[in-house]
Amino acid sequence: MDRRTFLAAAGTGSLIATAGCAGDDDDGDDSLSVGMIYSTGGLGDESFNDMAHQGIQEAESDFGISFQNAEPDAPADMDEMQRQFAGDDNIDAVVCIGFDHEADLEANAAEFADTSFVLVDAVVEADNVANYLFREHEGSFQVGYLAGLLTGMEYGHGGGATDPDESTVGFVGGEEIALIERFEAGYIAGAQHADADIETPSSYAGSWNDPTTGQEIASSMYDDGADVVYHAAGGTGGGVFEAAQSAGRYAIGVDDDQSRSAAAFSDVIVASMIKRVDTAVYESVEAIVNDEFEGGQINDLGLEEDGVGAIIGQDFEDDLPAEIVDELEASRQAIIDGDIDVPDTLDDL
Amino acid sequence: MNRPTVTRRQGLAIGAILFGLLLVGFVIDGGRALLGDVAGVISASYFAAVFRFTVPIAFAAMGGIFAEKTGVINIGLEGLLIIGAFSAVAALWGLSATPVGANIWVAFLLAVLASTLVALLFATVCIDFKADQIIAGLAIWLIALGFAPFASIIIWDRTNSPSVGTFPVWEVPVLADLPTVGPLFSATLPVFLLVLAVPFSWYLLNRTTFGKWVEASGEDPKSLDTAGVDVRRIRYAGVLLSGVYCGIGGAGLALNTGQFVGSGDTMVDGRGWIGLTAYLIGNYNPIGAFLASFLFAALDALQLQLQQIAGFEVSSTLVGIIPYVAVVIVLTFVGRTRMPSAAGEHYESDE
Amino acid sequence: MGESTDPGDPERHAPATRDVAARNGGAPAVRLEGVTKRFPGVVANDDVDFSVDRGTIHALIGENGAGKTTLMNVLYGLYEPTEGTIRIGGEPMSFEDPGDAMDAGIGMIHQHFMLVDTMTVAENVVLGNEPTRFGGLLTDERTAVEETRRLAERYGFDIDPTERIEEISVGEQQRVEILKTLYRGAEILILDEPTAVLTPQEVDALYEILTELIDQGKTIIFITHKLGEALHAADEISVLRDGKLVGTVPAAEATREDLARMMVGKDVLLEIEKPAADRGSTVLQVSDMVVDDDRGIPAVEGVSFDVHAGEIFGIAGVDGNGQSELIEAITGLRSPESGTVAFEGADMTDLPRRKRIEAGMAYVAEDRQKRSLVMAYDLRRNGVLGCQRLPTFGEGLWIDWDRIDGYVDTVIEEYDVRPPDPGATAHSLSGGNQQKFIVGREFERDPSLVIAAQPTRGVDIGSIEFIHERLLELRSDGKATLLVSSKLDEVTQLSDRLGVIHDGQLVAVVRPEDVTDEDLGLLMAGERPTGLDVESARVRTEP
Amino acid sequence: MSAGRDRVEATLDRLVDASVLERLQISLAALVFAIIVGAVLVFVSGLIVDCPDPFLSLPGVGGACYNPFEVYWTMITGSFGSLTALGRTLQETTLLLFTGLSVAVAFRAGLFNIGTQGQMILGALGAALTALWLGELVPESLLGALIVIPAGVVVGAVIGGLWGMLPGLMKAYADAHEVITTIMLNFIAMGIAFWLVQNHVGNLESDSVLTHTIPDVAQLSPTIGGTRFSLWALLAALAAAIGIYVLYDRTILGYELRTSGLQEAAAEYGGVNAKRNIVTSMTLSGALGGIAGSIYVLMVQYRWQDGIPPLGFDGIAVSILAGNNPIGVIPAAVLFGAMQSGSVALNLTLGVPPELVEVLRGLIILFIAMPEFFRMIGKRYGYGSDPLATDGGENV
Repeated sequence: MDRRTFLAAAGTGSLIATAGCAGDDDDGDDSLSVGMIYSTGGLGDESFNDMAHQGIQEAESDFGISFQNAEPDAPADMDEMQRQFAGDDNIDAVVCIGFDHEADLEANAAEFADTSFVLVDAVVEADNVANYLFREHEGSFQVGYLAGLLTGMEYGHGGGATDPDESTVGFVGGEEIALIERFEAGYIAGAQHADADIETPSSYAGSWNDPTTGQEIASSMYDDGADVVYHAAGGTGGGVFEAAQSAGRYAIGVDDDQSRSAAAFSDVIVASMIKRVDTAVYESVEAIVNDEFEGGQINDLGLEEDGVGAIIGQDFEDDLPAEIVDELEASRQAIIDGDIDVPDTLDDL
Repeated sequence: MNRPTVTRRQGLAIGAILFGLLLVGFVIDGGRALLGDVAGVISASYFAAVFRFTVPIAFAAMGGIFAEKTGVINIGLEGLLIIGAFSAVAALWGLSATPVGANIWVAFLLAVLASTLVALLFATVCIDFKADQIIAGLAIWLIALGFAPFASIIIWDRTNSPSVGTFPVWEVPVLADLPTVGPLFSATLPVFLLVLAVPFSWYLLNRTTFGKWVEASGEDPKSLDTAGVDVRRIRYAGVLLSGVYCGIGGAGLALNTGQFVGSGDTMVDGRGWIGLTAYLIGNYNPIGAFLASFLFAALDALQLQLQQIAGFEVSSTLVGIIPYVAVVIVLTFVGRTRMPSAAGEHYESDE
Repeated sequence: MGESTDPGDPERHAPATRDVAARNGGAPAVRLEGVTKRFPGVVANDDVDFSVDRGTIHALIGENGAGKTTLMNVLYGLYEPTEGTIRIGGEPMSFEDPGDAMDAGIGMIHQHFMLVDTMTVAENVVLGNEPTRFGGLLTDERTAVEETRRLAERYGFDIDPTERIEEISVGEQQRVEILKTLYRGAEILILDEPTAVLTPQEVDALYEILTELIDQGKTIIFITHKLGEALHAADEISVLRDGKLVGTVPAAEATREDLARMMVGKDVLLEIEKPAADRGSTVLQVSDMVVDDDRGIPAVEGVSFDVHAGEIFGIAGVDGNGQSELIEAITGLRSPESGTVAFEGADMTDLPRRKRIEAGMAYVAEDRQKRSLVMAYDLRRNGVLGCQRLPTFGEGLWIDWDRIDGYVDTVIEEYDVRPPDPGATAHSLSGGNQQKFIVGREFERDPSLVIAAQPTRGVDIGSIEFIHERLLELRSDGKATLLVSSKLDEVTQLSDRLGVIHDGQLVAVVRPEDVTDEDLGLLMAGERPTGLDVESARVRTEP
Repeated sequence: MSAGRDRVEATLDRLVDASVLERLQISLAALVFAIIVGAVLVFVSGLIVDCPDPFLSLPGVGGACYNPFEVYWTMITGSFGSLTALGRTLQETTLLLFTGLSVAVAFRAGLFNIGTQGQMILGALGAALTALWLGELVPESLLGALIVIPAGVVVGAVIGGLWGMLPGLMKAYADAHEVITTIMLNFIAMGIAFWLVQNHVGNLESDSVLTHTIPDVAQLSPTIGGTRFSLWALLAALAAAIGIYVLYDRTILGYELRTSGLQEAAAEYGGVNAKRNIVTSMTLSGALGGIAGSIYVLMVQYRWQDGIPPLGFDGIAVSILAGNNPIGVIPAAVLFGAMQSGSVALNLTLGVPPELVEVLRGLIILFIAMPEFFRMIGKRYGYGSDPLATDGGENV
């Protein structure tokens, strides 16, 4: 559903308007009402925030709940949005998407002890906060392993082909922060799992919204023989796909199935490291609806919980050699079983 | 009156040395053998990438030169680049629904036109309505910075556009097949335009009548006026040229990647401001401005490449501020670049 | 009130010897008939008739605001006349813009040169009419240089077409301006106050050029308010007053007194009557001053003199011989390399500017728009410039605008300053009003020493007279005055003692009545006149 | 009665002389024009987007989804319609007062400080680190707050002041144009702060680039519940506005500062050390920017975190709208504060992108920059003088 259509249809008053204005369909309705606060990338990022939005929309249709959205311009707005929703009698639960919420939520969770909070991507230890973390390194390991396997073989399908002479896979990050380094570490570990001597150049664009730089980094990696480049760089990643297409090589998407959300590049997006923010949001709402909400809980979602994982691109689902698919399943199982220990920092590699 | 004591060439040379020193200062990490790594990175395809990085910066810089040389300081270069980038993608996206189809050349022209129209607005405001040029330029930047994401949301329902297609890569026959240097000769339109625009701009400014008029308009408009040349028209021409150049730069940036990203500072991400620094360091000379732009782009690309060498620690944040530090140092210590005397001043003919 | 003729060449050329009629092929080169130019609320030119014969020099004189420049701008096509006809060579003309006037063979050399400093002589000469190659694609620089050189040679100008304007002297710049009009085929040249910025030597050179030009058949009209100049250089003189033509007289038959009366409308005291000096104690003593200019090159090299209460000590010299640096060192705007400045017996060489103001040193600076006034300020804020820390105008941290208003009102009234409106900025005042205001502000503060640098430069004749009277009043009141001027007549008439500065040195200190203008001219040029008993500065400081 | 009215009128005449009136008219006209252009933009945008029930159907064109009147009304109610809305508006106003004053202080001295943003970012970092360090040392009491909060503000002011002093020094002693240097120093300040926090002084545990949260004792407690607005900060900002007005219009130092920035040579002639004063003006301007950053940390964010809003650039808009008059900065800051706070409601209620406010802000600046435009329109009112923005506000 189109965002504005949704907003118009839901007819929710504004964050501010609810405090002063009437005209809300929530009144007299005792269904659950959720306040959603996104991270600063905002809706339309084709990944993280949109995933969360998707989750709450599914919950809306499945459980008949209602929700309101708030998109902060800067981390500075988050505190106020949390307080607004928490202080609003019509809102029963507040879902905070993104690690930037952590610091503010620490104070607000204590102050609004009666409100249930859900925090995605960070941890606040409080009785009324349910935390959802993702073991991105595990999912990244999987796509790294896939990349490693691909570069080691001769493969051609869709808009690309590998260079059998080279054994290189690349990584492009947005800003160089600990979270993204987790992606990088898992990815490199996965690639090395396929071939210990594999080359794994990685580079950070220094920005989430600079596709030009993303493109240049990826291009240079492809020039140097990389067969696959994985990005965890938000809008910068668009340039990685572009580079893959013009180089005739492969790319790996992040957060959601980018072979669908960035369908123009589906012929080169061999897979995506999916991070099921939608599931997290959906399940947290489900728990609240069923009165099973457990504050203080840290839901650490990895491969085992299907919180993260490698999802094959839509053009490649039917084409990837079966042995690769089997290898991936095997490594997944090995990680779940603890046979493979996936590092979550570069130092642990 | 204080005359600049440093000539253009000296200024450039000092600037170049400065960058070299800064580069080494920032990049050396624990005394490792830097040179070998740098040499390993530098190749024809590295320079090809640098050229692509240079496109928006150098076009903005040359546009800025034309405007300021006629006496109108155009501080809104960043805004014009944003308009160029956004319009190119929006036009290409919109064209696909028209009988024209998704023709990238038409979209490119439309983007240049859009940027030129905004420059026309700026020119009118500055020349006919005698606005303070600095303030009006800031306004152009702020308007573009707000308008592009605003319109993106209106059109695509999000600040980032979908992918719309990119320029085809053209290869110079024969040369592109050469071994080592081949990659330099296969590029997209904006790069070729850049290679043409630098000498063209230099010639236009230094060897043509129009160039003399541009110089006179910025140095001493009254002389030009009394010589029977309409200062107003020359200034309009200068500002419109800055619009055209920024349009090429912005559209080149966006259509090389095939999408517009409007979040944050937009995908232009300060390149217009670096263009401003480039022409100051290049002392209003298109070739100097190009070299400075190229240097900044080379530094940025080098930084990205060095990161890929395992174990190499470079703070992209610190490398990113080098152009700004450089311009501050150049302005402060190397001797002022000589601004056109009448830049920033309104000119009113006696008639 | 008038200007001296050129000191080095008192013998002006005799117009009667010029065969005007021979060159005059019937119709006059320029003829204005009933030209009237009105601006909203002002009649700048009122029914002006006059004509200029071909091959002659015609001077247009009048006070500032008499309408001289407006009239010439009408002739040059910058303004369209409200009424009247312009005839060039007998043909009625109607000029839409200067381009039309240029096409009709009229060229104008403005008082402020219209030259682009960063461009070369040749580039400036051809600006707007560049010779081109390849169908206009490129400027043909070689042709431009050659054409300029050819023109310069033809008219005997010593000028290098490839030099940049910023590197050549003011006199040379003026020649470039003349070349510009000649390049455009001008037959009639209008010069607006051509000698205002020139040294005496450059003035001489200009006269030679003008003579050469009319010899080659050109016609020249020049605007001036210097009577001597008009008498010396022109064949005929037209006088404007309040926009009206008062009359046209042949230069040979005119006298200074007549012209002054025509200009001002009443008798004017051309000779300043100066009572005998009543000298008091030494107020300012300057010893062995050495001052560097901005480039660090010594501009003043060991100058010593003193100024007493009740006297005017003048310093004469061609601009750029160290006057500015000397004055700035005395007033505290520049630190000297060596030497001392003593004020009323106390050494003040190292005192900051503010202390000198507080001690009673008033200063009328040479460049009033840069130094003495803040152009964006109104008169009230300008009225306190330099006095802001004086206890008269404030207490502690605070400024007392009421008291300042009172002071400014006094200055405006006493010194006949006429701002267009009470809140007007300094920008909107005429040069004369600006200078009267500055003089008033500085003099009303009851200083014990006044330093006046070029106090009447760019000021209309009425204001000049006024300022001179004020300077003499100060002298009668027993104040010490240091007067620096490049106008020879001004320093000779006002000063009690006169120092001549050349190349950073005070080459002589004389009593003006003891020397002729010619001798002064030689001294200013660094020559030692024969037969003149010039003693060294140090000796002559005591009478 | 009548005598009293005469007196009021006389006072008004003195306070609001003709040019102030003109300035006011230009500001209001610019506002009106920006609102009209904004309305057109909104209306046209509403034609492009799809919505289920447009408020207006145009035959042949389609449905108009955005009603400009509703948009503006939403912005008004969103900024003043409730106590919390008011709180948010005043919070923005307080910050914009400081950044607006920062720009105005420089402007009035003939200097164009575009570097308030950078001065603010570094000032904010200084205040955050001071609060973190001192907050541990002082008792958790009013006394503690009275030590740590002023200390944070002072450190922010000093750091911002030093950062502002740099372009002042470059202008005074190296003749480097302050517009260029301050723009460059913004980028440098952002880079340095980001790098410091990310690698050295920040919360290195966190995935965000931020410092630790400052202790309660260092936080300016909210005056309106549910908001982060402290009346004390607003009062301090108002006091600063009045103080700067008095400084420039009543004191010798103020006169000398202005003169130095406007015309260096004339200031030297007037016995003023112009170079030192240029540095002083820029330092003062930077200090106000630094204070804005401190208040932002102590009152709003409670830590330094990457992504500080562009309050410094908004300050330019505020100052320009105010005609660089320190008193005029007050209503201008209220207006921009309300616009910012109203933009949130705009997005939530109507789905209009909040970037609209940025466009409006740019339009206001653009229109204010061209008084000639309005003079041409209003020629019959006999407008005369030419108030340039950088004339030090002499016409104000």
